[in-house]
Amino acid sequence: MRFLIIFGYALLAGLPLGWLVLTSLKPVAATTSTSLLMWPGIDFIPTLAAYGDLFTGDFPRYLGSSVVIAVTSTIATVLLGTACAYGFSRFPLAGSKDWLFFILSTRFMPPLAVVAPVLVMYRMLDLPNTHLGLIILYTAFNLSLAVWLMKGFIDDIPRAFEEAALVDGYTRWQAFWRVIVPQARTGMAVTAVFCLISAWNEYGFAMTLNHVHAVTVPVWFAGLQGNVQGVPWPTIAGGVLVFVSPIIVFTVLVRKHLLRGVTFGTVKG
Amino acid sequence: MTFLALNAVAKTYADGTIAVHGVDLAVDEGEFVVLLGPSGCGKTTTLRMVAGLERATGGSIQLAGKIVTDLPPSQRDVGFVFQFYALYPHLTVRDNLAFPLEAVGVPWRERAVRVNEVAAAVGVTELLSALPRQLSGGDQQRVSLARALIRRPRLWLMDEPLGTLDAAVRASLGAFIHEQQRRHRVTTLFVTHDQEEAMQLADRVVVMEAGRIRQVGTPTAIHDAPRSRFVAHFVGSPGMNFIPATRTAQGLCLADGRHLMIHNAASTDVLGPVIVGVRPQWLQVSTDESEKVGLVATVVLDEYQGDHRLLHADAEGLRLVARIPATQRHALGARVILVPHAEGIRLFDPHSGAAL
Amino acid sequence: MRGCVPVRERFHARLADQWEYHMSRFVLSLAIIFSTVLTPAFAVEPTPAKATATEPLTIWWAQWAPADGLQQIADVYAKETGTKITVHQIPWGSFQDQVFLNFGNATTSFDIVVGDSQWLGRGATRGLYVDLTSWLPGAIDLAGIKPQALSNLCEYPSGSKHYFAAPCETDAVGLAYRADWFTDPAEQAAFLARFHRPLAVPKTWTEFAQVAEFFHRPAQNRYGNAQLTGRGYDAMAMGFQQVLWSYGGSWGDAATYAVHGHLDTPEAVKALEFFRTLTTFGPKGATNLDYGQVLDVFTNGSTAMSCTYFAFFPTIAKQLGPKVGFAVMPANGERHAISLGGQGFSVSAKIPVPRQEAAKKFIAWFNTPAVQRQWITKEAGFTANTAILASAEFRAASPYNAAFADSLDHVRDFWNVPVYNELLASAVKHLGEALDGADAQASLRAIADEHEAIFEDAGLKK
Amino acid sequence: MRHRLGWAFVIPTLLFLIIFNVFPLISSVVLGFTNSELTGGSWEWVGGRNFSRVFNDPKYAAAVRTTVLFTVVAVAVELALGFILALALHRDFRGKTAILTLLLIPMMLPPAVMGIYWNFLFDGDYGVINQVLHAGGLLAPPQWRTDPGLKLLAVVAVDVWMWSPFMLLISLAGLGSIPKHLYEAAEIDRASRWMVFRRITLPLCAPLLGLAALLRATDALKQFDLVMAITGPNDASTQTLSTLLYQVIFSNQRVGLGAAYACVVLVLVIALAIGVTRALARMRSANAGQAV
Repeated sequence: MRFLIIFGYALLAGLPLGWLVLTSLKPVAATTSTSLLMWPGIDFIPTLAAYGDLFTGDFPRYLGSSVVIAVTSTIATVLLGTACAYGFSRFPLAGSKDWLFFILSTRFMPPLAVVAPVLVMYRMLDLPNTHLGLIILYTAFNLSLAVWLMKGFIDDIPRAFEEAALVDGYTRWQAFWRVIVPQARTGMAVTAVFCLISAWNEYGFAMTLNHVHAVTVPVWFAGLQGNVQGVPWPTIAGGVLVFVSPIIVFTVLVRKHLLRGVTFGTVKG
Repeated sequence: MTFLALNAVAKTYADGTIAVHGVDLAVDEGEFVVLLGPSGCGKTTTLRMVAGLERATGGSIQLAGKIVTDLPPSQRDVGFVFQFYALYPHLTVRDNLAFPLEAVGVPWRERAVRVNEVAAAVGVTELLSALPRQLSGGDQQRVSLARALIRRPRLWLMDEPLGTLDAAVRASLGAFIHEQQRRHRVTTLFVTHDQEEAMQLADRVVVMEAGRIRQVGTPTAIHDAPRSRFVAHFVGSPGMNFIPATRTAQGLCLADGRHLMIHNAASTDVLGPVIVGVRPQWLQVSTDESEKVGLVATVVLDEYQGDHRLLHADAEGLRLVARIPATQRHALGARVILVPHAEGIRLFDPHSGAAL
Repeated sequence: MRGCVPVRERFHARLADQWEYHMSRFVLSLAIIFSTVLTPAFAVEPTPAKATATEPLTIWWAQWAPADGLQQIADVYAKETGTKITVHQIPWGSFQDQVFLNFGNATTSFDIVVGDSQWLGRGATRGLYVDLTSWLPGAIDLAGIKPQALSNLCEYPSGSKHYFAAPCETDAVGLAYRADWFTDPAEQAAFLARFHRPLAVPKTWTEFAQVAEFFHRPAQNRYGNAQLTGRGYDAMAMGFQQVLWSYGGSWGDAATYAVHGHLDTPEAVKALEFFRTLTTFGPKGATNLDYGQVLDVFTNGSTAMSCTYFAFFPTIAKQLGPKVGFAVMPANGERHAISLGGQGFSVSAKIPVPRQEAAKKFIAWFNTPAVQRQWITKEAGFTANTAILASAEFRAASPYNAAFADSLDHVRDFWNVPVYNELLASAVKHLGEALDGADAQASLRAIADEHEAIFEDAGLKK
Repeated sequence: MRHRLGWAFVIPTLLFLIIFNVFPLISSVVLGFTNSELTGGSWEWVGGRNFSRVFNDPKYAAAVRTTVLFTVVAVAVELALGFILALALHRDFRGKTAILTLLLIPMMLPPAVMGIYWNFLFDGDYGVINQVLHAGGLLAPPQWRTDPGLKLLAVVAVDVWMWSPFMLLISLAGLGSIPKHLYEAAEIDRASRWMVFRRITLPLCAPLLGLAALLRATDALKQFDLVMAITGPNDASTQTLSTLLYQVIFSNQRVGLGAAYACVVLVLVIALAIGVTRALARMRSANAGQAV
């Protein structure tokens, strides 16, 4: 019974991903066929043409934009977030609880509810259609997650480590850089993965603020769906696979910390 | 009349470790039996097998005339008190106590009556509306006892219920359990690693070691007539001193030629090497150099215990402890002679450790 | 302090052995990531150039075949004049949103936009499009352009002779049908037996519905017709309005902006109910087909008739060859109305004047008869040049050209007032509800209410 | 002195958040009183006209209804499914880690992209779902993308596919946090399996499940990506608050009016966010208590 539930669900949930692989290997015509074409070699001749189209077309450029934006914002987020978490973890700051709540609450903002003023502000700063614009927004958006996650990790690091360093004549700042940061490496890596995935997957801001240059992959995919001359499904499927494969790798890497990640570091899995 | 019978009950875990090697035990109705032994000796496993929380991999268990070896706990009519209380943290004391009644479908009104009864008996009436985490450890264990009592099971099983409590609470709660058991005449199997607790509570003590029963007997018998070196050492605080010696026709002879004891009559017993066991209270400490009998030793530690002292002395590498009156003082490094009282001497086989 | 010793040792060990090693590896991997990624990411980005006459121009248009043709024409222009022109194609689904989002910037990313006819009012009144009124009559022979196309694609308000665009792609909805099925003797006999008239390309909506019903055989994976019913942008409105007009309804009075009494009349309700009936003779999902899907269900061979823009017909002709025929949309008695399509060239008002002049130069060149003759040879390149349209050469050049030329006499358009987008969204949403099963009259009334409110709000209503 | 240093660590982050979160929030309110448009140009103050339009707009009420319906149904199904899966996955078996990791993948995937792909699967004509149903003997398979009763359900289905793993993950943590000896005590107490589930498992998991539901609800209320991909922003039966905002701001190009809509949405979201942050703080202190 147990195994029936587990494997039944795994099958149902996994099939779409399997079909994705299959679709990416099909010729275009086979994807819109009204009969069920399941077996490569029997129902259709598998081809890598979709991947060829993908990498000779504009896809690498969009992928590049996605990488630049996600990686840069992640680095910024982790650095700012770690410092902030350290401050709240180690210093009795006035109103620190309220500040932490404030930081967390920014996470729940629906992008579409603030996009209009952001757009107006960005136009003043000449930031639409730039990598920097999205990098800043994603950093702001992910900071709350980074601060809360990192605070959980830093709280777990015994104060004795820094106290030893302080006794040995290091300044607070040095102690932070040379004791806490190396100690919190796992935490920073986990936080980075969550920020990276969040920035990688974002669509609302990306679509409304970057539609000409610095277009990210999700925005490009959404555009392909509006293609009036037939949607190139194998290319989309192949692109989706290429686009989500790093996420799958990261999910496997941080699986032990997933629970922490989804509960803002409050539940330690 | 035997109420609970364990017949070659054994437990081997899936990974091959043997926790219990075929235990035989018969407990009479209304008897308070304590399973005593160091941690890892299989006493808790045995208890859990009796409860049905653990499945016996060999032998059979008979409860009130019925073979229960393969029955689930719910069909054995037992109450169990856990070391860590195991109170349901989200339920109030009242609901915790009512839980076993609810499970067997006791009507609502009767539940309330019985909860009040048992709460009064255990002395937790004022705590009925509290949640477990608001109680002290002792009170939590009291509630846990009450919960094991409320269904009026015919067998109480207690897994080190006092283990996590501090000394004062421990003593009073121990007395309380004793009193409850006597009053309700519930057959009780009680697990502990604390030999004082065992002595204090038990009708009979079962000493276990390495998955086997080493000795079963009344506290006095266990204390005074240990059947093995293990039992002798484990029971009593501190445990028995052991001195290697040779038994000759003249008495017990030490390696340095001195005697531990001189026989006044010819003995027909087997002669040869033995281990002499003497409890600390049977060792007298003398400073009289002319003493012919006894061990020569150097004082290394003097522990003041209030009504007595424990004097630790070293006799050429052999560490001995003597219990002496609190008024008797010896300087560290002083030479003393430890003289065993003839009455307190027990002999053990140097190879098997069995009592001779 | 007892605990401090091992801690300190560990701390120093870490410092000595690992810190610098890890830090250097981290920096190195960052450097690698960025060098591999930034190069393609930034290298391909077009750099905004300075305002000189020969600098390249950018045209924004939707992503479809005509835009490819325009690029080819533009390449010819580059060869002739040295001004390079890039046609940037945007998927139809987000074309409108992207163009107007871009108009909000201080400078637009494009010089020319080939904007939808409905956009004229917005572009004209919001200062987004350059006013071409004084320039166009001198630059292009307006007399040689089909008047319906000129007024609908270039003027705001229509018929005012105020020009905000010049002709680029002229388009209309047409009928593509499976000629092979229509000429099949067995089908012809069966049709005759059932409807007591010969099977022919429908000339009226009633005939159209009969033919659609006749060919609708879902069990054989064969369907009657495909209409434009998509909810993404304007497909639904374009598909429905020709039925609406043909049945005697309309979107409203263009003079007073009254909508009640035009859109919620019994005729209009009948039109919507008829339109809904047509979707029941369609393939699965026929109540939500965007341009691409209408094309898909026809080119995959499952549908007998499809009503969509002529711009898609070259694709259809290429894929189905002689199996397909093309015709003018059906009428309803005297009334014959066809949805206008196509877009005109508009010059962005948010670029420097010299660039505007350069853009105008290209537009004028494009509209010379010589270039127009090249334009019609491109895939889906449709002209509004009356002489070319009338020429036998044009009519014979493709299986659909004749039908196209004939369709232009009947074209009408959706509102092109500045608030057209709100009108469109409201119409599409409620028409969608009606196709999904809501009461036709209630849906039309809801549109009428909302449209009048929008007009009122925009200060147009009289 | 110490404190000043502490502030130095946190102030960059706080400033960043104030500039890019609080400032837009405030300007959203200001914009809500203007008639500014997406294409820029001149604008003027219109007083409370935008706000009164929001409250009189049936589209807004419908979007609130759709959003709430979507949130309630999606979160409830995800919670139930995730919890059932967690019950099945709770005990150890060979390959558990592998299968768990596999199950968790969908929640990390980009919704906008997966929505497009699901749209492909849902297609009534060539979508694999209906092809399978048809092959399975269903002659008129449901029209996921066009049937008004199913469109929202299709979005819910994809959301469930993506987010049930989230509930699974949290449920597993909840189940894992229940001490084993409580189950033993219940067994001794003769509780039936159903009673154990109802009186022990469920109530002890409840706080974590509640937190999970709140977290998911705040996400589901923002639902945008999937609706955009599956039905587009302008479909009567799936228009959520976020897609309505998109429609007003970008398609209709009414930035001022959109800002007014956004303000009203934000009031709802902020109320919910306060609830969630409280719950998280409680969870954090409860966990800290456990550790001690």
